[in-house]
Amino acid sequence: MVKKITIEKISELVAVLMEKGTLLAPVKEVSGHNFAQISDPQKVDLNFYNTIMSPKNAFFPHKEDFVKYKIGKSLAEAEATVLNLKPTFLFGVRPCDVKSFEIMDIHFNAAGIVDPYWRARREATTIFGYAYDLSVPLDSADFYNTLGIYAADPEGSDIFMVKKDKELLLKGITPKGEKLLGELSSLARVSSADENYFEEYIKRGKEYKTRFTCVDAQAIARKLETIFDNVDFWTKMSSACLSCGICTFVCPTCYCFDICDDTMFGKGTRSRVWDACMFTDFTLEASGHNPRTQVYQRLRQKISHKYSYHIRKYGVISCVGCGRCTRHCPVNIDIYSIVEAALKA
Amino acid sequence: MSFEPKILGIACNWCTYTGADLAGTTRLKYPQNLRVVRVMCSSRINPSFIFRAFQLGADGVLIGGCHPGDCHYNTGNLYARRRLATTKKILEFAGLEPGRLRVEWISASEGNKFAEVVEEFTTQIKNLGPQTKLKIPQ
Amino acid sequence: MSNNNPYIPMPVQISKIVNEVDTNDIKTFRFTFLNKEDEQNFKYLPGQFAELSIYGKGESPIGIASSPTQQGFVEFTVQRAGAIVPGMVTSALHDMDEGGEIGLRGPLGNSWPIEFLENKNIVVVGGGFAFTTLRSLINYMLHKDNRSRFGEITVIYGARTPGLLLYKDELALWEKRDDIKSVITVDKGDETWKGRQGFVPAVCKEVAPSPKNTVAVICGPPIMIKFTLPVFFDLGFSKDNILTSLEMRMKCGIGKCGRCNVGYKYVCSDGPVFSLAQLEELPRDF
Amino acid sequence: MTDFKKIEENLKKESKRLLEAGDVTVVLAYGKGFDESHPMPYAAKAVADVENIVFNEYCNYNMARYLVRYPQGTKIAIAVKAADSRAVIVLIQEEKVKRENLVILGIPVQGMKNPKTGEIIDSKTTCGMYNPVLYDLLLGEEVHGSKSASPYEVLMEYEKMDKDARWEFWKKELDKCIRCYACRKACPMCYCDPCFIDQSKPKWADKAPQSPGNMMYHLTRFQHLAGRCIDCGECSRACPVGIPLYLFHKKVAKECEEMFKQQAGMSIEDKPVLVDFRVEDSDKILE
Repeated sequence: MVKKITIEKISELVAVLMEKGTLLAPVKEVSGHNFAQISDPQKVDLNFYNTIMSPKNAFFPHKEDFVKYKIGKSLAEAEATVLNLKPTFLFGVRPCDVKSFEIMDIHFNAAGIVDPYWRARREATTIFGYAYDLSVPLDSADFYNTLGIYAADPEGSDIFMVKKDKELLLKGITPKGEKLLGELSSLARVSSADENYFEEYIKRGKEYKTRFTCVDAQAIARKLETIFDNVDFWTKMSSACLSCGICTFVCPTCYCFDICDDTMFGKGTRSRVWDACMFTDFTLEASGHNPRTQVYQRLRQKISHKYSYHIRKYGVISCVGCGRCTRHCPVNIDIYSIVEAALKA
Repeated sequence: MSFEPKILGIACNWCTYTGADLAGTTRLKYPQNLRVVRVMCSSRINPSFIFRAFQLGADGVLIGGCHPGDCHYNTGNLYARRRLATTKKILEFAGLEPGRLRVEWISASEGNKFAEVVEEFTTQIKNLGPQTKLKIPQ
Repeated sequence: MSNNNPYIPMPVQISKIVNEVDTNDIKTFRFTFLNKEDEQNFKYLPGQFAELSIYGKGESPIGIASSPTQQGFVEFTVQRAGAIVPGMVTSALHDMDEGGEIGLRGPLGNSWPIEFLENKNIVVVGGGFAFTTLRSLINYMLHKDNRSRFGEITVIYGARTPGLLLYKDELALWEKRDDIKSVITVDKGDETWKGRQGFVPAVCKEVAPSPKNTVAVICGPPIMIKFTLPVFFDLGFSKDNILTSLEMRMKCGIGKCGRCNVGYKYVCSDGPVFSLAQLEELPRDF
Repeated sequence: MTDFKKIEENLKKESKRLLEAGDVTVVLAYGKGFDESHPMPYAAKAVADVENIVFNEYCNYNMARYLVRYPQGTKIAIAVKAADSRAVIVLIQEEKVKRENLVILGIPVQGMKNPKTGEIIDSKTTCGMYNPVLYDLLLGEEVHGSKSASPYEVLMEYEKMDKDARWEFWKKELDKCIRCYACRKACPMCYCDPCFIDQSKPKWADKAPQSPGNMMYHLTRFQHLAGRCIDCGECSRACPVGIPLYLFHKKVAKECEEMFKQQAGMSIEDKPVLVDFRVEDSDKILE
């Protein structure tokens, strides 16, 4: 089923979704767009290229509370956080970011022990994918084609949206999406021309070419393993790296976290907080030993994790080529170039 | 109920703390709003102590050291003077009332001055009202 | 684990504290479960670890020192950390008394590969404080129900001084048994020490266990491992038959938080026990 | 306007000469990035590396940031623009590097651009100087004539604000912080290991990006940079969420200048003002 709405009236659709539950959508901030929980329908702004922070926030918030405790009280009195999630709508996610949820699902929702918070949030959420605007020039940092993702891929979305001039076309992709779309009465029916436009648009998405290099997952995984000890290579690659945490925080597939106890006035919260493998104290052991004291070791860990370890462990590259890490790196370190160089090293 | 401010005092061991003792032994009266922490020298005061104090609910911070030239460690308070002056400017630009931080040089023999300063500072903080900006809500 | 949430610890009570060494910084804590079902769910094998959890301080991953054959409690031998990095949990634990309550998350990680060890001769080599999960393994194998499943058991255990040897009572008991050969050594003895003196690698060389149908299980400080391995290679042990346990900084303990990886393996969920052959395949990132 | 091509040529020429002669083991300059408008900080360690050196209007990086990464005693050549040279001076003052181990390649430049916005970088977000203060070799013509506005002019608006409005402004800005620590990592003066915010005893703030912790981190960082910040603007440029940290640093620098009559990083004979004192300092500064 395909339906449509004029972009001017988008706030009507937004209002309906807000009534049904929680809505997370892009809003404009000073330095760019970001996903935020919407309280004012007018704030939703679909006129964006891609958000600064990735939408992983929706399932893996920067801070997730586990338990509230009181100092000096028994453990039985500690209160585990209960996620009372309303149906959640994640609105306007670019195809490459949609893909990232699948990759994160393997880690949090399938392999080994299941992460209850990720699962609960994931199950409560309906994803509205949103094709890149093919009339807008590409950002030079993007390289999602390399990962086999195209600008208008609907896979992974529950409902997929494309822009047609001043209208937004919405198509249900999964049964969950179809059902929701059926319920949204503020949307108009479409002509067959619109339907064709939608299908054409998805096809045209393949022509919207980002940087591309042929990456055979297994080959690059092996390659990175063989150059692990090539200190010269890694030193060279990391000579500019400041080892800040931007690349990991904006990344849609970075999942490292820390578990912190924050105590204040005799009570506190144990929560998980994003952490970054680029931080010096990430692997600092209580004995004082730290296996990764050098910048090159940490950058090597980051690149290898995405393009080698993750493949060995879960079979897929842990990167979707959204280009955020490159775009926001204060010193323009480009993961794509590093992978390219690694293949040649 | 009238507002009773919480004031953190950080006093140097050699002068102000002894001065506070003197104020006590000579039975001088001064407001009870002050809670004093003793440090060895005013230059030991990490500006983060002050930020933290405000975060934990202090309405004012009073810092006492030896008179310039009298520092037990010769120059400690001269460094402290510069540092704390900067801290004050930082608090001011962040939007806090600069009057919530006060630095006074009080010698071991100035029990009177100690009592007066505390009296005056407490009144000043009472006039400024509760500090709510940096304070972490309980 | 409580409520099926792997991040929430279950309550346990300290029922016994043993001060193990004369420097007072290593104690063995015995915990009993406050909830009966937690105890039933806490099924573990030697070599596994658990997160000791103190609200307000954090969590610390510690190897389980008791054997699953011992019912009704679990034991952990904990060193007070803090020489370089403040050990918030371990110091808080050391300051607690019997009757105190903490949290426990586990059991976590893999174990010594019991099936692989069955019907083989076992050489256990330990150094200093890293003897805890080895003690668990030894007690497990020595249990009357299990002893027949294993061949000869040799224990080579060393510490810097006699005062730093852990589990002194048990060591004495093992000396008396004839179904275990125990060789205890110290780097430097004192006036009361009547036993052996010498470094662990040298003692291994002297004891010279036969590699035939034998597995060596080695845990100790890096420097000991470094000099002990060549001895075992010289004796003819293959890399598959040398096992060790790794240490890394851990947080979640269940392979989610992403910090304890060595190559593509997470030490917390794929380890901590690895054979030398397995380690050889991984990058030297620990 | 600055002749960027000419400077690039000179930079390559001098780097080559220094590396060939063995006068230095590394040249800290700018290198090719993934495209023209995204150059990167670059460390040339061999003559062959020199060809990768570039210089254009997007080479904002303060290379002084990388000096402390090399062991003391390493012979280093470093390309510096105006503010960068002041950073080098502060590092020399603080004995993190020795003057005799450095070959300072000064780049006088006007018209640097922010690659994200395309705006010209001037005294609004940086110190606004064009000519390096300290150098061994100058790679271009000194810029004269175009007098830039005072770097403190931009503060006027905020100084006039009511204190409550200013508090609201800073709270809103600092609440955006995601604690990626790019500001401290991009800062040439932030070299502490560990940084106070990473300490667990005392633990100054939570790790999660929440208001109190953000406040603690930034206020303390402003304090730690008082009298040392040379206003290169790198912290704000690095910030992914666009917090105008430069405003606060400028304000602190201005106050320090007024109180102690000394600008940060102008002479290697000076000491940073907060590790220095004058007996005749007035108590007035405390009022």
